[in-house]
Amino acid sequence: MPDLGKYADTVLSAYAASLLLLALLLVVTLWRGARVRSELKSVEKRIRGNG
Amino acid sequence: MSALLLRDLRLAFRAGGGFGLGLAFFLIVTVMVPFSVGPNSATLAVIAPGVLWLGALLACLLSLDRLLALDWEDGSLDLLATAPLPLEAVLSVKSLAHWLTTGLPLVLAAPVLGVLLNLPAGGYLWITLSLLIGTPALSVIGTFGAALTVGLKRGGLLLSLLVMPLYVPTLIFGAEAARRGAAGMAVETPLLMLGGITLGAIALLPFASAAVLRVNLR
Amino acid sequence: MSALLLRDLRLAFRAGGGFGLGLAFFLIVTVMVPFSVGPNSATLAVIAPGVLWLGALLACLLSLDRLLALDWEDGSLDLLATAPLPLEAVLSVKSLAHWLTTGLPLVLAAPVLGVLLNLPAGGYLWITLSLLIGTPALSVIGTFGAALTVGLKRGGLLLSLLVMPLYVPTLIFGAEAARRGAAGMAVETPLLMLGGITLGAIALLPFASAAVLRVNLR
Amino acid sequence: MIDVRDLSVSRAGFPVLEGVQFALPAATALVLRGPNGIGKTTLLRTLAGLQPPLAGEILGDPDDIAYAAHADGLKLTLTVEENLTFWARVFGAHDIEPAIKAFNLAALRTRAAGSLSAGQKRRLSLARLMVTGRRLWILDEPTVSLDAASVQLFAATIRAHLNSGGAAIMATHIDLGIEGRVLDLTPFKAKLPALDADDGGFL
Amino acid sequence: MIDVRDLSVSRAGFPVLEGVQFALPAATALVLRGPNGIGKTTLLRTLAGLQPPLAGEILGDPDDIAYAAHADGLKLTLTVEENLTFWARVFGAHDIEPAIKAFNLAALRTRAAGSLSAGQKRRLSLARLMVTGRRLWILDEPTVSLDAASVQLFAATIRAHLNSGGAAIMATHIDLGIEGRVLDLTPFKAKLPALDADDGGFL
Amino acid sequence: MSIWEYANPKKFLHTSERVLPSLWVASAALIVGGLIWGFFFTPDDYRQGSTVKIIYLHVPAALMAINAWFMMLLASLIWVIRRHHVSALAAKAAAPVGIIMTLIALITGAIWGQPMWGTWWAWDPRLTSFLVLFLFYLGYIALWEAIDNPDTAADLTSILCLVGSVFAVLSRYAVNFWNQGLHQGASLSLDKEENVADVFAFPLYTCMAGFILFFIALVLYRTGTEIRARRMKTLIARERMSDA
Ligand code: HEM
Ligand SMILES: Nc1ncnc2c1ncn2[C@@H]1O[C@H](COP(=O)(O)OP(=O)(O)OP(=O)(O)O)[C@@H](O)[C@H]1O
Ligand SMILES: Nc1ncnc2c1ncn2[C@@H]1O[C@H](COP(=O)(O)OP(=O)(O)OP(=O)(O)O)[C@@H](O)[C@H]1O
Ligand SMILES: [Mg+2]
Ligand SMILES: [Mg+2]
Repeated sequence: MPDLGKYADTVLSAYAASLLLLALLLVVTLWRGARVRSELKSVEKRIRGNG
Repeated sequence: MSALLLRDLRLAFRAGGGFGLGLAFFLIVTVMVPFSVGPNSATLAVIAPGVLWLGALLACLLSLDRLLALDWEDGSLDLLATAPLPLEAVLSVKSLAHWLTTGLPLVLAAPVLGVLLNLPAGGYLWITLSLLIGTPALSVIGTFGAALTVGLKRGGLLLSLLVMPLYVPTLIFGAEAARRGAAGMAVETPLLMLGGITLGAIALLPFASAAVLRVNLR
Repeated sequence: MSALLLRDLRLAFRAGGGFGLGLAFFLIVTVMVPFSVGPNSATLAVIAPGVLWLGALLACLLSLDRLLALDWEDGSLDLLATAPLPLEAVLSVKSLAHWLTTGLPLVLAAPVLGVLLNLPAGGYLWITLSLLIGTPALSVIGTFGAALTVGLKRGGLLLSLLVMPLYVPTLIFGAEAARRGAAGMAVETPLLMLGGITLGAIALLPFASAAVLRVNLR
Repeated sequence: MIDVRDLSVSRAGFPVLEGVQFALPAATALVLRGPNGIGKTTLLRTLAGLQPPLAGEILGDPDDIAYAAHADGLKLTLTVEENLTFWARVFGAHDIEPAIKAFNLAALRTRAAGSLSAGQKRRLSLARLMVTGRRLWILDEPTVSLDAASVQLFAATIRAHLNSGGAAIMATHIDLGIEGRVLDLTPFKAKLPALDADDGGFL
Repeated sequence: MIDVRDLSVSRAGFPVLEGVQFALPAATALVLRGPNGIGKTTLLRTLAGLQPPLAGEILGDPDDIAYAAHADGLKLTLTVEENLTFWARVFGAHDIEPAIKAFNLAALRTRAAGSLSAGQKRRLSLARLMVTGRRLWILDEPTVSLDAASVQLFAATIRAHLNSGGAAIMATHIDLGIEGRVLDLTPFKAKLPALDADDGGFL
Repeated sequence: MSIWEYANPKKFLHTSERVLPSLWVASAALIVGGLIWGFFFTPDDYRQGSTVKIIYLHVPAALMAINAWFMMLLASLIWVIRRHHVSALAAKAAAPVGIIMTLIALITGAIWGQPMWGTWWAWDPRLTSFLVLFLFYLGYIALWEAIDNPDTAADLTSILCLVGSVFAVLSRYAVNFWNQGLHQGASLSLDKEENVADVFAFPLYTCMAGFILFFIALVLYRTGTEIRARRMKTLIARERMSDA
């Protein structure tokens, strides 16, 4: 850990906030992607099953 | 009763996020203030509590016209009036739904927007508290205004015109509390008055609203 | 064409005074400002030009949703679209009618309301002039927003959200001109920019408005 | 079920119909007829309790009435099922399945009401009556926009409702194939009031 | 007057009708029939030029069409006369008297449209067609809410319009007593598109 | 073999699925590497102290906030002119990424401003125009959400994007005219003397490259999701059609 001096709070909170937002974006993206993918699969199956 | 609350909340969420939109308007008014009065941060700090209150009030005001008018237009209001619920209760529930979807988000957003206006550090608590106490009154009074104007073709502006004077006492005490808080002065008196207005409005206004709505329906 | 203009003006006058209501809203916002920021007259004088511009802008914004939505709801817009008038012209006429019934009264009222806010003596001419030059842009831009949201159930607040950022340049130059005028500084540059925005918007935006309206009608 | 005595109704403060009189026992239907503008809508709104009568009395339990107007009262962003469920809960009933079945809405149940055609919307708004659990139905031009098959569905529903002891009053211009009394409102058209009637009004 | 070739129309991006084909010479009427939701409204809007066709062509002069929808297009705060005059001026015609006469509106001419009953409003919105001066009338359920006498007025107007060389296409569920070709849309119902159409679309 | 082949949803899905894994890995490596490099192995600035380390997040986020809008503008134009559904969906997919990038730039900037300028927020032109950009994103996303019919939504949002871009540029000029700023100028331009020192610049470049790749990966992935959602919607509508 480098010595951040008196600005430690500033720097760390900036990093924390940014990384949190990036992670959130990634998680939401992947989560919605997976959900849509599986829903589509079940819909396709239902429809093809029906003929 | 809970069916009605649920339906109103669901409609608010579904209609392209009726929820976020009051908030967005609040944000926009706050942002526009510096564009119009200039970027000087000392001036902004002085007017910040007032601007936040005025912005919340306007956001509330603008969402009033969807409170009853939509139900009126598609005939639901006629049907609700003949349903086995007292009209007073229907209107109270609608006020509650309005506060949950409009007032509450404004309360939560106010401190964040305070940053944009250089709100003095002591002011954040009091702006939030005064809005929390005051916004329910705005919803209940607004419901009364909406019930008054519901029959009129696009009563939007007329609604604002009628409701604005009714909002004056709430605004005065609310903004006064926030300003005193920001300046580090005592806030008990205006906060107490504000609470009194809110309680009184919640207890009594639904009867008046139901009465005018009955007139408008006939 | 003139039939449409006449009809819109007549409707504005008849619908419980669509005419007076924008004005009334402007008045009320102006009156509410001292309630919310406190009665100190030095502060008020500083923010007066900005408040007048912001009030005019909000009054304009609030009247936008009656610009097209009424015609949409009762089916007139479908009929107008199949009538022998180009849609661009229809929308330009509607912008003009909106300006005549909303923008122009605001321009005329602004100096009067300036008195309430202790506007410095040099400011009256410039607030009027800047509003006169700027409000047509507000109407034209607003028509675009109204055309964008016309199909949506009660797009009222969404309309505000979309239009507000588009109003930013007009507001900045307009309020800047008014503020400089009130402070006795040179106002040519912002006024010229304001004029440029207005002319550009009048010349080009009706095409975009007609395009989105066609999409919404289909 | 409802007993109407010497009823006068008014619209915008002006008498429209005068001396309307009828009694409707359970298990019967009454069809109101009359040319456009005679006052059918006004009469039905008065019966439903939405506006006070000008004169005369309406005997009957206002809490036993379900009203369906020209307008549909549908929330366009809610689905067919959500719309029905809401009204079912408001009226304290819980099962929407019979209504869905009766109006052939099963295929549309997850569709937003806004995406339905004019006739499909109408079917949904008629289905609403069945979940109210009310016994007296007051219907203003119920079959507008319905095709022949749906009119049959509607007639069957009305018949079932009457058989289970309900009653219905409807205004219509077309023949619904429902057996019931027909009341032509033309003779009840309000006469012009005398110019100097000394009743505290302005005539 | 209008010649429709292999027309497909869509609603909300989905095909509703396919392969509709007809030609309508002057002085004839075409009545569209079909159950609720088959796509009558969608077809009429497409013919009127309000939405683009999905496939096929419509030959004819779009500037010769007057369209009347489910909604009335009336301004409720304007009087009957003002409403008509406005549309007359928009369409470049000037005399509204024949329209007033044909739909028996003389007694109502200074009344605000908002104070009319459902059927009276409908009469006014039909009268609008006469002041357009257009030759092809496209009508979506024109007789909703009309009483028998008004339906007669309407039929007479249509006949006069046809005799003077006009044409009309209308969707309706009831019998209007107008002689003209009837086109049942049921056979044109769009087939399900193939599941894996490789057309850059999403199926 | 033209680029428009990828306008076919299937082809697009197929190709994007092939390139995505390497994109994820590369972007993660660059961002993590650049941040570690910047955070642990660069010295403090003589004036700004350790706060200079915020630059490795702030500047790439600001860069992407603007470039995401450009990408949306381009995709909107392609939709308006050639009507390829994939490009409309790509614009839709990019907007939330853009707004998050804007938010990161705003938040890191605000946090940075506290020690440097003594205030969280000032109405500096650069900051202000970012706030306006944020509003544009908000309106754009809200409009997408508010419309059911996907083609209508694509048409309306793309015209909004075109008109909005013009007004965004106008706002930029207006804001510049309105207030002189506190914010430093663009110091990465090649010919300026005040370029940031190389020690800061190299990890910064690494992070910027990482953010660009991350943006591309996110947009590709999200566009795929939108395509599937769109297909699902169509399939469900088709199913309804068959039994209505
Ligand atoms: C809160 C809002 C802020 C926003 C929206 C913002 C926005 C931006 C943008 C858009 C850039 C990219 C400029 C370019 O590359 O041309 C940038 C760069 C930069 N910002 Fe900020 N900024 C903010 C606050 C701050 C603060 C408070 C500081 C520090 C005191 C700061 C320091 C920097 C630095 C050092 C750069 C790199 C400039 C360069 O050399 O390119 N920013 N900022
Ligand atoms: N505001 C008003 N002022 C004057 N007369 C009015 C007003 N509103 C309605 N009327 C008149 O009251 C009468 C009754 O209208 P009502 O809507 O009850 O008729 P209706 O029998 O339902 O007709 P329809 O079959 O056309 O629906 C009509 O002649 C109408 O013109
Ligand atoms: N947004 C939508 N999404 C999916 N389907 C839709 C949507 N809007 C309409 N439809 C369907 O398109 C079909 C055609 O509707 P249209 O209004 O043209 O029917 P119509 O023949 O006029 O019926 P009616 O006689 O009831 O007026 C209907 O089955 C309707 O459910
Ligand atoms: Mg009626
Ligand atoms: Mg139809």
